[in-house]
Amino acid sequence: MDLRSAMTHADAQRLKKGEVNLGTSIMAVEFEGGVVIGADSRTTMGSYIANRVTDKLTHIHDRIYCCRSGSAADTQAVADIVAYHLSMFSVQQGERPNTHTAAALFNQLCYGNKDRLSAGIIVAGYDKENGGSVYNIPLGGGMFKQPWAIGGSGSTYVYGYCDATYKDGMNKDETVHFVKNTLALAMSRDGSSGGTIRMCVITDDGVQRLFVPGNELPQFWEPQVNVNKPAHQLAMEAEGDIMVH
Amino acid sequence: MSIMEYNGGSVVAMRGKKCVAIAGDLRLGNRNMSLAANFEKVFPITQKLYVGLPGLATDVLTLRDTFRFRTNMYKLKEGREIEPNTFAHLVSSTLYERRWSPYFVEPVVAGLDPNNSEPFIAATDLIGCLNFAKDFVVSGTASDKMFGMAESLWEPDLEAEDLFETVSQTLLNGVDRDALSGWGAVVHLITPEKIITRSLKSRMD
Amino acid sequence: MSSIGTGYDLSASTYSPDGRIFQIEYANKAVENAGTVIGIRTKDGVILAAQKLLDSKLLVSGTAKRILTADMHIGMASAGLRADGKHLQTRAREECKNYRDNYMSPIPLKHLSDRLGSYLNAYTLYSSVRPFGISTVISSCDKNGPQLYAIEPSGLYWGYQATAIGKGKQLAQTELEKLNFDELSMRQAVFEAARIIHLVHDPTKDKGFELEISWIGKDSQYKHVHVPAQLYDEANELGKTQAESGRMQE
Amino acid sequence: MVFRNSYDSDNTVFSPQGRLHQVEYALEAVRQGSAAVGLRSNTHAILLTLKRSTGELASYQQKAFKIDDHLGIAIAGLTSDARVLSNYMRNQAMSSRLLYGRPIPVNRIVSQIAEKAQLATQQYGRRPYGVGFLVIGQDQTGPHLHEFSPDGNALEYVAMSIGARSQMAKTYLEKEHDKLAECSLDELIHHGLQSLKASLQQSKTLTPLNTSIAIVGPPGPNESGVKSEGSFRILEGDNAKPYIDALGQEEQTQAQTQPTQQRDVTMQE
Amino acid sequence: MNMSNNFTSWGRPFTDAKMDMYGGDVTQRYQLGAQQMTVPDDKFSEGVQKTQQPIVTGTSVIGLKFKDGIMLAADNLASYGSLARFKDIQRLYGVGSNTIIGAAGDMSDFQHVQHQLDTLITDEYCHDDGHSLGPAQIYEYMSTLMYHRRSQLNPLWNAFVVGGVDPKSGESTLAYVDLLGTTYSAPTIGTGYASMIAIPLLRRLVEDRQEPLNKEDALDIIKTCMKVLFYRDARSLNKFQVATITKEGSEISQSMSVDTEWGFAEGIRGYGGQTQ
Amino acid sequence: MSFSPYTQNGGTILAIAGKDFCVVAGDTRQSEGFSIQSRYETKVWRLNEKATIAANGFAADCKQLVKRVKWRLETYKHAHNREMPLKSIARMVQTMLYGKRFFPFYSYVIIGGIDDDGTGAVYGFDPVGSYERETCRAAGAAQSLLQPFLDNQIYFRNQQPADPTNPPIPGTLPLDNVLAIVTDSFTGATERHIEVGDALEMYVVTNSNCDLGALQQITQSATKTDLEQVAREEAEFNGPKSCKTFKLLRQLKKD
Repeated sequence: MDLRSAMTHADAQRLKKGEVNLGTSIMAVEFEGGVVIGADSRTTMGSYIANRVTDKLTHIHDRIYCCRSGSAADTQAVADIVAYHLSMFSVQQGERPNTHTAAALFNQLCYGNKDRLSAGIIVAGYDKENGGSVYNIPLGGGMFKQPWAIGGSGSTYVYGYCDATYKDGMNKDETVHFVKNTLALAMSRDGSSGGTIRMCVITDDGVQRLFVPGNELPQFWEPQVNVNKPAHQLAMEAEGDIMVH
Repeated sequence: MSIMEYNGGSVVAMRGKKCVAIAGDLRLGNRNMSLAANFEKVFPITQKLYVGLPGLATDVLTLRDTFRFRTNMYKLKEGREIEPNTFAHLVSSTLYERRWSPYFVEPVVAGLDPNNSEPFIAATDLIGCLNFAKDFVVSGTASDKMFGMAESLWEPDLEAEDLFETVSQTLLNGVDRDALSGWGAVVHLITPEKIITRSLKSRMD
Repeated sequence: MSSIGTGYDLSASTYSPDGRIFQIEYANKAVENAGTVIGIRTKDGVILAAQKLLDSKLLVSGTAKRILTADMHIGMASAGLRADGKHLQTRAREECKNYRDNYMSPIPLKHLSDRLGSYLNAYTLYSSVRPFGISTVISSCDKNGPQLYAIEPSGLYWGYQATAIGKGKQLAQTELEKLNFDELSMRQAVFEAARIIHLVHDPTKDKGFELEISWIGKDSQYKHVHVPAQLYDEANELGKTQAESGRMQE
Repeated sequence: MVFRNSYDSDNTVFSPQGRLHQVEYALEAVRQGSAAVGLRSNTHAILLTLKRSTGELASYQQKAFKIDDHLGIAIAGLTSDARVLSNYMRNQAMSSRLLYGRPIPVNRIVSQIAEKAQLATQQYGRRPYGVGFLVIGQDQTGPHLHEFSPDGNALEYVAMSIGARSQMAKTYLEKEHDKLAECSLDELIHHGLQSLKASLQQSKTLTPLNTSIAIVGPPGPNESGVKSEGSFRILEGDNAKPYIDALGQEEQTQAQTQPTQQRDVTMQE
Repeated sequence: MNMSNNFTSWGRPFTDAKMDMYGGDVTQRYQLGAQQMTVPDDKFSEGVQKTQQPIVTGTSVIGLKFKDGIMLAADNLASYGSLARFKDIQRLYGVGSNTIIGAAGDMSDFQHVQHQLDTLITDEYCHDDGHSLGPAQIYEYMSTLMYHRRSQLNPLWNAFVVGGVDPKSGESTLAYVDLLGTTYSAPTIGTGYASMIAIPLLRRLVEDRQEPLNKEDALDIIKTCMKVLFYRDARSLNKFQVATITKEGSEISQSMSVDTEWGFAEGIRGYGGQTQ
Repeated sequence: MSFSPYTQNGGTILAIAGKDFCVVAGDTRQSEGFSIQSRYETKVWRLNEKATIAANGFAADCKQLVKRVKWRLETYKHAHNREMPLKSIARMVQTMLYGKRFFPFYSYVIIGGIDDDGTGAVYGFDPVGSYERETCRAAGAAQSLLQPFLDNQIYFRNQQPADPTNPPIPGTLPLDNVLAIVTDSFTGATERHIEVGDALEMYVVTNSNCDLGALQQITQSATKTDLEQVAREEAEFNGPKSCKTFKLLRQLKKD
């Protein structure tokens, strides 16, 4: 019996039958001197968790990563092509590509194949010219440069939190904290997100991996379960009635 | 209606003690309409090897000719008759060549090993997935009915005549409950000494 | 009664020349012949007690209860025609159920009294039916605290601190009026109720009887139940001796 | 009749004393029926009925009926009313099994017909039922005996009798009632037959033809083929004979050739 | 997502059962199905809403038989599509003192069923005659209710697990009933995802077990199953309650969670050749 | 997402009539899709001393149908003070099935038992009430596997009689043969059909002349088979002339 509701996220609606879905929470935030990216680790087929420890932080180049959402197959294919182009680029140019270059490549591929792909990608990286930068390439293939970006099905639940919390000029630790909290909140509300939090801090010095196990996620307010008392009985008690049973 | 059921027809093969039997019905139809009662679907490959080809009639004939061509080529190159096991793999690879536009035939192979007269039977699906069985294989539109029959009637180490009876009963009773098979049958009983081919009468409805 | 045989007393839909409806008064007669029922409202619960007169010694003890339950939190005891009492319980059960279905909460006793009052009243309006031959005491304890009502055959109902109906009504009421309801605990009220029922029973005139006591309130986890066997036995014994000594003094 | 006055014409009228004469007359119809006796021990509940025959050539009128595997009744009064009510009971009993998968509790099915009967005592245009039942059955709480009467009452008894001359039977039962709980099935039947015999007119006797015995509870020593849980069964003729013989009646043969002449049911005349 | 609404039909076998003795598909031959039904067409019929799909949903319920009775478990989540909407929902419910039901599926329908059962139990209470409805009776009632609703084409969109021990006979009942009125009983039961993920575990740990299963071990097994369900069911929550029913009575626990293992994931990189 | 009020619960049933007995059998697996819901859920029910019913398809419909049949039989018994005869049960089931012609019970029904003259009888039904008296019938998931086998073994199809002047008559096989055929049918179906297996229940309805030796024999076979007389007390109560029903329970493969 299928107990899922009709409500499905825009990302998921583009999936083909049986396709593996990265119903996801992903995020990237700039800070002075670098960028922090993060993602949950859940991969689903329908509501089945096909992989609970996925790494959705995909290496594109030395200082450039992307976070993938949408079809696993599509985004992997696109990421592989971009990574190939950038490695050719760096060999030919003799220098690391800018983050913008990577984003532009993603942009071309996603826009040019918008009818065929379901891919929502956040590209983030560090380059000497621009420092840390974040580009969002959502479904449809547009490219948007943002100080912070969130994506995937889980992101819809945390826009408010990000708007309320993000400040300019946060340092590295503050930024990591922000990313971690945002992802934990998204994962707790979105059935298609979950598992662990993986983050990368990308700076001039290199890429530092951070990992938050699924049993050590930040905790927020949780409602208490009232044992033995179903909702309609609670409703009665709220009126002060005496309940029997 | 699946294309596999367009012309109808069924084949069964069984292993016995130093013998194998393969039998097929004789019906050729166009969906529910019967056209002919002499459409054999079991063909000799060598002296001790037969193949049954139930399925879409045009593919049956194509495959019969393809296998004749390829086994002849084998014989020319190798200077010997193809062995049942080798032939089964030939069938498999021939079908898999058409993985994305398959022949609508699910062949059955039955024969004796020319070296030691070990009985051999095998069946594949329409894209060549091989199934080597120790007891019996069935294929065609009455396959489920024949499975039920064979599963109850077959026993190990049947002598040739007993095997003949078993395979005949399996086929006849199976096709009698299948609207798309029947109209007579042919049984080939392959023993080390000889091949016995018998025609069976059956219900013509 | 002087009106007997005048023909004005043959239907509930007929007034007598002096504006009385005799059928209702006759129905009250059925109540007055029945075993006594009392109800006591204490500060944290309500007690019902009934004198179940035994018509036959072949009856199985503990069966044919006079104190009935209409919902988890509603008790009721009728005096009069037993079958009419049963009928009213069925109606009360429906009222309680409908209220829960509509409002997802237990019915307040005042509301139930009103509904049952209207129901009884409807049976006093037409010649095609007769009035109920019962008075009924109903008890409850909910967010509005302990409540006690009594409904008469006419459909009139009143709320009470304590009340009695049936044969021993007068004597019982006199006894009830002596109680200090501000102090009385549920447990004490059980003993008082037992004493009064025993007291109103005249062993020389009446048939044998069985005492029944129920309660609802704090001590019963706000469910309407017959009191626990041990408490019942204590109260019954003590009530019997107190009543006997009471009669001796008279 | 004592009250032959205007207060007894229909059941929507109380008498000045608060009585319902129509209902009381309905009870009288029950008393016109032939007698039935019911008894209950800790393990069994039984019914004994005295069947009437309208003449030498007529068969005996059945008085005991099965309602469900665990439940049966004996009737006294208007047979046609009994039919209506017993059909209702059978439906209720089957519904209980269908909806809850449980045999209907005995007290509840009796309450249900009692409620129907009560309605017939309160409305114009319906007469009260003219039949009384003794109901036996067993459920979660053991074996039970109930009396249903047309006034809408349903009470549980350790022993009870209804029908013609049932007062004599009752007198016997009242004398013996405290012994019944511990009785074996055979003893219980013996008490029942004694009690039923007490209700007979002089010159009448109990015979295997005019007596039937209905039982719920585990099989007795003389019974075979009874489910171990002891479903409702009726013993008549040869099956009832050993119990009746045990009573040691002399006039047995005579009674067999002379069935009683009364009709089973008579309305108020 | 464009998938069949019935997840048990994914990759269903083509069964002969579907074919009648003449080789036709009976569901088509006799037009078995909703669209065939004649809906009473009055002025109000378009205002009548029947449950077409579940909205606020709970995921699996599991149950097992152990030595002294029955143990059930269900998590505290009610989802709204993929949104983890309510995290404090109790999906286990006591019916009388000897039966507990666990509900998967639509939570509004579940509340309706709770109300029906409350009424039933109150009716029973009012009879005040020493009779009570045991688990087997509750199960029969729920089967009838669910089948009746499916026959009206107005199903209660749930799968229920009914567990209980009859206080008199000591006999334990563990049974299933769903929106189609399909019923069965078994020593281990799981609804929805649990029927695929937890049942293999339960069958191995409970049914294949030689020695009797005590309460403590039963709880461990329940926890193992809830852990695996949490790992693999995207509509689950690591917060659940456990109901235990024995001859002595029934009890629903406080919410609990299980320890989960994630450490091994730290070293995993990318999806293929990635190492950084 | 439209609601479909049906599902299929797998399993298979069959019945074979003999001269003085009838065997009605079914496996006990209940499944939905690839999930085995229960390994012991019965598909065969005794109705009365002479009739046993098997129903297979959508389990909820089957159970409901049997409930209704039992209700009708009980009503009949109350009204007529006797058991409904087998042929009347069959006709009644037809009207009950056809009564739901436009919202059918998705249920394949076989009724087996002893008819008015004491011979074994089988009635096979389709889901909307078409029915026929037969000597044997298979239905359910593995119908296509079993029916040809029964044609061959029970109706002697495609067999030449050893003595053509005295050909065997269908419906006269002795009980031990029939039980062996039923067992072989189900072990075969279990091998080749995923929805068949777990256990086999065989109800044997016998008239008073039937030789019951075969029943004892089978309990001593290599595979453990339990024998139980269904409603034994009732048969005793009805006396030596009454029909008896026995239930044989045998395990099948569980994979």
